[in-house]
Amino acid sequence: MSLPTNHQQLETSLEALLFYKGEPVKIRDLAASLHASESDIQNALSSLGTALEGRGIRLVREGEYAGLATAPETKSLIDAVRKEELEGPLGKAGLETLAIILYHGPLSKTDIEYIRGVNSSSILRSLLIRGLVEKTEHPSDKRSFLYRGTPELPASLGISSLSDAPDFEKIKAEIQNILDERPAPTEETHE
Amino acid sequence: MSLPTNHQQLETSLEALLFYKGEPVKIRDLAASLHASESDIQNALSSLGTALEGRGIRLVREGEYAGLATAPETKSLIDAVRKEELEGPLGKAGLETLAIILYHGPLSKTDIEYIRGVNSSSILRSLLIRGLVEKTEHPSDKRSFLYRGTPELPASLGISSLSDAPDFEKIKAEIQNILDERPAPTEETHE
Amino acid sequence: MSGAPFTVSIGEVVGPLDLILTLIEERKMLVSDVSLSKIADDFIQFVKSRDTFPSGEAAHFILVAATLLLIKSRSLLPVLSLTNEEEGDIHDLEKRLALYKIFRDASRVLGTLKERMYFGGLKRDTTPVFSPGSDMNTESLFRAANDVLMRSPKIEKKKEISVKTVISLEDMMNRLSHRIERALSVTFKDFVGTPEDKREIVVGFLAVLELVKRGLLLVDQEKHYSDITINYAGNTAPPRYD
Repeated sequence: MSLPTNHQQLETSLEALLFYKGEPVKIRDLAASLHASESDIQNALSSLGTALEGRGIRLVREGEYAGLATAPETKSLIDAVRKEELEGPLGKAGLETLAIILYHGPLSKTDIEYIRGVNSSSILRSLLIRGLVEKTEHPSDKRSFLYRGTPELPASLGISSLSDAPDFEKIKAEIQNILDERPAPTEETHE
Repeated sequence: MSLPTNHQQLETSLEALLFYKGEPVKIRDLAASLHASESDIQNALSSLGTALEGRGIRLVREGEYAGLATAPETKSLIDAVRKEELEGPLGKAGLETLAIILYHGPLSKTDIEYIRGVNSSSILRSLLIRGLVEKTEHPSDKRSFLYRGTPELPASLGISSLSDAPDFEKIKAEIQNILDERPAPTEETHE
Repeated sequence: MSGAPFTVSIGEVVGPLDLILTLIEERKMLVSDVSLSKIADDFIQFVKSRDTFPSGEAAHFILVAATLLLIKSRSLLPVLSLTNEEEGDIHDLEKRLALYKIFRDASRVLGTLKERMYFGGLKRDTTPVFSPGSDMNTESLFRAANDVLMRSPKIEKKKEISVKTVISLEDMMNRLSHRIERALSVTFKDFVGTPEDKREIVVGFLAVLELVKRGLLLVDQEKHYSDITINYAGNTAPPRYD
C-alpha cells in the first residue's frame, strides 16, 4: 500500500520521535509535537504498527500511550545483555565518573565532561542502569539534570555518608577549583 | 535462551539489541551477545540497513561499530523535544580540526598542529567532550595517542557512515596527492 | 610598510595559515609565490596589530611571517640565492598551505550540514538495579578522583606554558638599526652572528630587506652566495669590514 507523501512523512516522524523518546508517549503529546490531529496520529500509529510486524522493534499501544519496545520474542536475549551490563567491574572510566559524582555531586553532565575532558554519556548511562547514580532535576534549569549518588551508594562502599570518603573536603575543593577556573563558554547557545 | 536460527531471526534480534543499547555497539560485542560470527552480523546489518531505508529509524555503521539512530531529516523535530542542553556551533577552529580528523584520521596531535599551524590542545579537548573525536593508542608508540572520529560522529553530521561525508573519496585522494608529490613533513616540535 | 595601513577586517583568525588564505582570498588570487609575496606585509601588519596571542601562538605567526618575507625578498631580489634550508622552509610552507586549504574548504562544507541523527541515548526501558562493581571501593574511587585531578585542564595549561620563544620581528629590526647607526656598514654574516636558531638568520635577513625598502639601508652582494654588505643609506663611502 503506498500512502500519500504526507502520511508517509508523518509515519517517519512518528517512528523517529518514539525511537528517540524510548518510553511510552501520550497520543496527545505526539499530536502536539508533530503538529497533527489525534486522529491522524491514530492512523499513522496503525500504519506504523503494521510496518513493524515481525521486526525487532514493535509498536506498543496502551490506552492513551504509544511507544516502541523490543520484540517480545527477544526478551531472553535482552535480559541476558542487561545482566551482563550489571555485572563486572566498572573499569577506569566508570570509576572516574563515579568518583567525580561521589566527591562533587550533584553536578551536571557538562561539568562532569569538562572535568574528565571526554564525553561521558555512555558511562553515565551505565552508572544509571547499575543504580549507582541517579538524575535529579536541575534547580535552576528544568531542561537539564544533575547527577548524584543513589542512597544505596555509601553503604556499598562501607561508609555511612559520602562525606566519609577519603579526603572528601580536599578533593571536593579541588574539583570546585577546576570548575571555577573554567573559561566562559564562547558561542554556547542554550536555545 | 532461544538462539536465532535463521537470517530473519538474527536480523530481528540484532534490531532489538541495537534498539535496547541506544548507542553504537561494537560488531564484536554484537556477535558475542547474539552467538553469531562477525560475518553473520555484517550480513544481518546489511540486510537491516536495507530494511530501514526510508524509515524513521536508520542504521549507522562506522568502522567496527553499528547503531540505530533517528532519520537525518527528522532533526528539527527531535531538537524540539530534546531535553538535553543544545550544543553551540563548533566554530571555525572546531570544524577545521574535525575536518582534518574526519578526512585524514587517525592522526597524532603533532600532525594536526602541523597542518593547522597552531596549538590545538584546547580545540581537541572540546571535540573530545562533545563526543565527536576520541583518542586511540598509537600503534607503534604506546605513550602517544592518535585522534579519530567516534562511532557517533557520522550521525552527528546526519550521515550513516563517514565515507558518506561530502566528497570523501575525492578529498582523501587530494590529500594523498599532496603528500606524495612533496617530501614528508619534517619533524616539527610545537611544544 | 607601503600603501594604506592594513585594516583588520578579518573575523576569527584561527591560525597563521588561515590568515594567509584569507588574505589571498580577499585579493581574489590563487596560492602562488606571487600572491604570497603580495600578502606578506599585510600578514605582518596583522601580527603586529594583535596585542594578545594565546600563549605560544605568536611564535607560530612570526615563523610563518619570516618565511613569507623570504618569499617576498626572493621576488624583489632575483639575484638572491637562498640556502637549502631556506628553500626547504618555503617548500614546507607551500605544502602545508596546500594541505591546509583542503581541510579549510572541507570544514566550510561540514559547517553547512544541517541534518543530524540521534541515538536513543539514556532513556531506554531500564529500571535501575543496584549493582556495584567488583572494583568499586573507597580506595579505588579515591585513586580515580586523583587521576582525574591530575589530568585536569588547570594542570594541562601549566604544561603548555613552556613554549619556545622566538625573537620578534620588531626586536630584530631595532637591533639592526642600532648596529647600522654605530658601524655604518656591516656584512650580513657579522650582523646575524651565529645564532642557535637558524630562523634568526632568516628573520635578520628579512629585517634588512625591510629597512632597504624603507630607504634606510643599501645592500650589495658581489656574487651569488657571497656575503651581503649592508650600508647605511645616508653614507656615501662606507668603510668595509672584510
